[in-house]
Amino acid sequence: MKFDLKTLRALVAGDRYADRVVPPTGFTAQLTLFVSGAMAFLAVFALALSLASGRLADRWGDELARTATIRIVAPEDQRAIQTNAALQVLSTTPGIADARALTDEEQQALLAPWFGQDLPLDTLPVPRLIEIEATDQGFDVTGLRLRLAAEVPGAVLDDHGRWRAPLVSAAQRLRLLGWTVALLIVGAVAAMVTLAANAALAANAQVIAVLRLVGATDSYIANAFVRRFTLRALVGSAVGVVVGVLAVWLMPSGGDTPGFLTGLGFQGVGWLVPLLLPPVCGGVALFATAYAASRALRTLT
Amino acid sequence: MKFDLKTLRALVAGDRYADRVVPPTGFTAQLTLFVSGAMAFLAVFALALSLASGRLADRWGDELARTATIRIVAPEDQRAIQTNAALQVLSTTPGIADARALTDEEQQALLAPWFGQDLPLDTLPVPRLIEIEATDQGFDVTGLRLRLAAEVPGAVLDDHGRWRAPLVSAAQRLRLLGWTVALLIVGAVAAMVTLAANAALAANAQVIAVLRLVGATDSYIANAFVRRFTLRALVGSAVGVVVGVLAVWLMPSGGDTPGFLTGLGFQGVGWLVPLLLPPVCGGVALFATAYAASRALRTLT
Amino acid sequence: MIELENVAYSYGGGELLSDISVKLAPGSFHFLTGPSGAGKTTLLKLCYGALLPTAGHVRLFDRDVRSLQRDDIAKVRRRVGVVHQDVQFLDHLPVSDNVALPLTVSGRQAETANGDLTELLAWVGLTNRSDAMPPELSGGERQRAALARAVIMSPDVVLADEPTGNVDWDMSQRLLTLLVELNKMGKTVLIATHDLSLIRAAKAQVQARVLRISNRRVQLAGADL
Amino acid sequence: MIELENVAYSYGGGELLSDISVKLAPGSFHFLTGPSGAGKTTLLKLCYGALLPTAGHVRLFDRDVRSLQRDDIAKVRRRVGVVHQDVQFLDHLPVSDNVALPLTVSGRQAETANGDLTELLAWVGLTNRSDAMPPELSGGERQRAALARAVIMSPDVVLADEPTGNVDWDMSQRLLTLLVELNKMGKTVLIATHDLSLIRAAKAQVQARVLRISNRRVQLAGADL
Ligand SMILES: Nc1ncnc2c1ncn2[C@@H]1O[C@H](COP(=O)(O)OP(=O)(O)OP(=O)(O)O)[C@@H](O)[C@H]1O
Ligand SMILES: Nc1ncnc2c1ncn2[C@@H]1O[C@H](COP(=O)(O)OP(=O)(O)OP(=O)(O)O)[C@@H](O)[C@H]1O
Ligand SMILES: [Mg+2]
Ligand SMILES: [Mg+2]
Repeated sequence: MKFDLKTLRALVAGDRYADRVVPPTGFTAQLTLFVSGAMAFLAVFALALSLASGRLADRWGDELARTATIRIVAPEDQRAIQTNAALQVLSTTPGIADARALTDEEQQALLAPWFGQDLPLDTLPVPRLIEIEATDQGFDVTGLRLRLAAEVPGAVLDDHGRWRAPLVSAAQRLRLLGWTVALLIVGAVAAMVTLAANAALAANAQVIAVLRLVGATDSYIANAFVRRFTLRALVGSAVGVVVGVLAVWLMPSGGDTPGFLTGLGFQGVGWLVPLLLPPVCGGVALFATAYAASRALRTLT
Repeated sequence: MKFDLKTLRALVAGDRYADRVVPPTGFTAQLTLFVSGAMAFLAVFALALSLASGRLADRWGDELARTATIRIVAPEDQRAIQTNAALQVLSTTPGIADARALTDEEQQALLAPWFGQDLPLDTLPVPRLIEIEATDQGFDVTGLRLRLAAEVPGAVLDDHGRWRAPLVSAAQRLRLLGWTVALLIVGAVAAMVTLAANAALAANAQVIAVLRLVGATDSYIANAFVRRFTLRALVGSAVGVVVGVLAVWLMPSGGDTPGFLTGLGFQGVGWLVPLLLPPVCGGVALFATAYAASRALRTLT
Repeated sequence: MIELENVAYSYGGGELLSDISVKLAPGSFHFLTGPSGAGKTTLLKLCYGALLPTAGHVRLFDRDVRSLQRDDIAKVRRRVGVVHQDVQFLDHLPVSDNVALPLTVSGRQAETANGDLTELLAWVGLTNRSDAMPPELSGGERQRAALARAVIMSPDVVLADEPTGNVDWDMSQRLLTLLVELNKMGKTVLIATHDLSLIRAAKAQVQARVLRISNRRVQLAGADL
Repeated sequence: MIELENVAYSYGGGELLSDISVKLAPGSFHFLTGPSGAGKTTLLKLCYGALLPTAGHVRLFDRDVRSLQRDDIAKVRRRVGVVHQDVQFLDHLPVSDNVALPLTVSGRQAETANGDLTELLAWVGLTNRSDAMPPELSGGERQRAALARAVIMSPDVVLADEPTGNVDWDMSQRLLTLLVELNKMGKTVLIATHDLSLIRAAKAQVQARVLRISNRRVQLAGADL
């Protein structure tokens, strides 16, 4: 089957005679609709999982960019001086994009879970925290630690990246898993539509023989099947996507609590991603059926 | 189609003549195999998600049992006395199963992320923490707060349950989602196998007519189809489960980092849960096909 | 054997057959004739329970068809060999297996009848086509295979719908001889055909009654044939 | 029109047809006869490109079949009306649509030929069955519908395989008359049949040549018919 413009136009425009000439394929039709629908539904969840873990990976990745903190443990009167000295050191360390001391309010917020909101920071020898944002190349942790030991005796370097990096890569893996599953699903739809189209073609061998006998061309016969299966995959996956998106949307969001689980939904333009599924499924069905039909028609005489 | 013992025995034992009498259904067969396989594969992931979030919900639920902490903020010399007073109060509060003060080591571990390992607890006015484990009925938070205010001036009650409960319910929802998806998948397999069986029966109307003509009984014809589709659903889902379990097993576990993402696998007897899928799919296929066949055979004369 | 009593049949529109009473006694030989579309095939289908009469009674082996369960009908069909007008086979099995199919579905092993099978295939002239697949047969070969399939169980009754429509004169005589021999063994035979020369040829060999459908009724055709 | 030159054909085993040279001139009327399994259907299939010869050349409308693209074959088939021995229809469309099918697939609207369609259905005696579905037709009705379908495009060539196998004598005369009339309009006609009386009847109406297949060859049958 050649795939030129004319064929494509005929395919889109349809031909009510050609459509009638192939019998309604009953259960195969329902099967195709159902398979596309069910798979699209599952794909929506896979995409939701993927986008959610993508967001998580991004957020954690951002936090990872602020890879490290420095704690200045020093007597009250020394604290400000040592903090400035540390900032000085950091500003001359290669690989550090930005460094700043946390304000009192920020420290209070960090410590609140342990000491309550009413922590009297000034009466406590709470260490001052400096947040370090590394460049993409990162900095030499050991080198910095040595310099600090020499120049700022009260500074302790804490390399958060150590334990956050695996989490970020885990989130990235989960995103990858989501996309893989979504891709697998599209592949499965392709395989299933091909098989269903083949089953329909095989079941309609007599119809094809009759059409051949009265002088129908291959593309005439093929288009009747291709149009049908494409339409079914399109409609089926559209319904599946709508139901899937509704299900994701209706899923209780767990209030304002932060965290991974509550984020399993779409955000912003993310809601548009599932809308790609029906055209993708339809396109996949188009080519799968065209391939199946051209092969089947070549073997039947 | 009656479903007595004889039928079932014939079904299991098979009949090489009856099997030959129905033509190999080619693409419908492959479709059934593939659908069962793909769906089983996805179901394995849904189950993995479900079991993992179930574990998470359980763990968080356990932590939730220790719903609250009390912070004793008091001058060094008062601290031990007030701590004992608070424990005294707690021991007489209804709804509290257990209460104990954290040891120095435990507090140090909790604070390490902020102050480092070398925190001199005794030189700092760090509040003493008391962990409260509530009974299932829970306790009256406001009442306890009033009593503490009266008897232990330095005690601050912190109700962790407030912000943890939604997380636990989110994990439970995720577990529910996993099971729902797994159930949906089994339902989809049932629907698809029914449709595929119907398609095969419709495509083989001539075969059925011939068999009828030469005196085959309905159950003879039905069994030939039922056996086939059951076998395919069984084999397909078995392959899907094996591949799915392998994929879950091979998924990089992200090292020893704790947290949700790294737990997306099976643990212990959890590995056996996916093994339930093939028999379930096979059973579902058995009844779906038997239903489809008995209906189709009743309409065809 | 087979008894139709005041039977009427309609496919939904007007009545195609009305008030028909026919009795096929054991060992009798009947022809059924009439113009195309008269209802020959329909009458045959009534005779083996593929259709239920819209009025009147059809008795197969002394049981009313309406009282038969689905499995009973299957059992009746094992005692009635039918040659369909539009001959159908299982296209995925070779001719020999198709011919032996009635044995297979009734649980008898095809092997036990192996001798019969070879002999039968030889009789209908399909010995060298026995391994062919049905779609590879010529029109006449299909009809002969169908006749072989109808008689392999040596059924009590043989109903044949245009069994010689696609074969040449010599072969049709041969098939007729086969049916006459079965009849001589005591089997009941009914042949629907529009081929009057076949009927004439048969009358020389066996005492056959000719039923003619015209105007929705069945009449006994006289000596005019 | 159609020309076979030293054609041989085999289905894989031995040669079924050898060294056959036949030329169907425009406007000629041929019968093809021979015993069951001789290769009549096979020869017909060679004549409309459903089979390719294993040796020799088949020329359809002056083009060698081997040089035809798939779409060319489709176009050739619109100029050749074929009645298959095992008549097949689209079972989901009524008889009238099936008869008009060649018009539909060639892009011509069935409406333009509406008058022709009604007339044609009347000629083959299917006027009151035109809304029936093909599975509801009797054997003879199917054959008549197939003949109507074969001639609706008024093709240059009509190839009919046993077109009267299932109809009574009166109807077969009627169908023969239809084919003779088409021939008189200049169409080429080839009828494969085992019914010698049909050939005899035709000879009274038209100058027909009779080809007989025997021993893998085609011979011109003489006055012995
Ligand atoms: N399933 C059906 N539904 C409706 N009408 C039917 C059905 N089957 C047959 N008929 C009609 O009933 C009439 C008798 O059909 P039947 O097949 O019995 O004829 P017949 O005598 O066998 O003819 P022929 O010699 O052509 O085979 C025909 O007009 C046919 O169209
Ligand atoms: N596809 C095929 N494969 C193998 N052999 C075939 C095939 N089609 C036909 N034959 C064999 O070729 C021979 C000729 O078949 P053909 O159909 O041409 O005969 P015919 O002359 O039309 O016979 P009839 O009068 O019985 O219709 C037969 O023996 C048949 O079994
Ligand atoms: Mg009939
Ligand atoms: Mg033939």
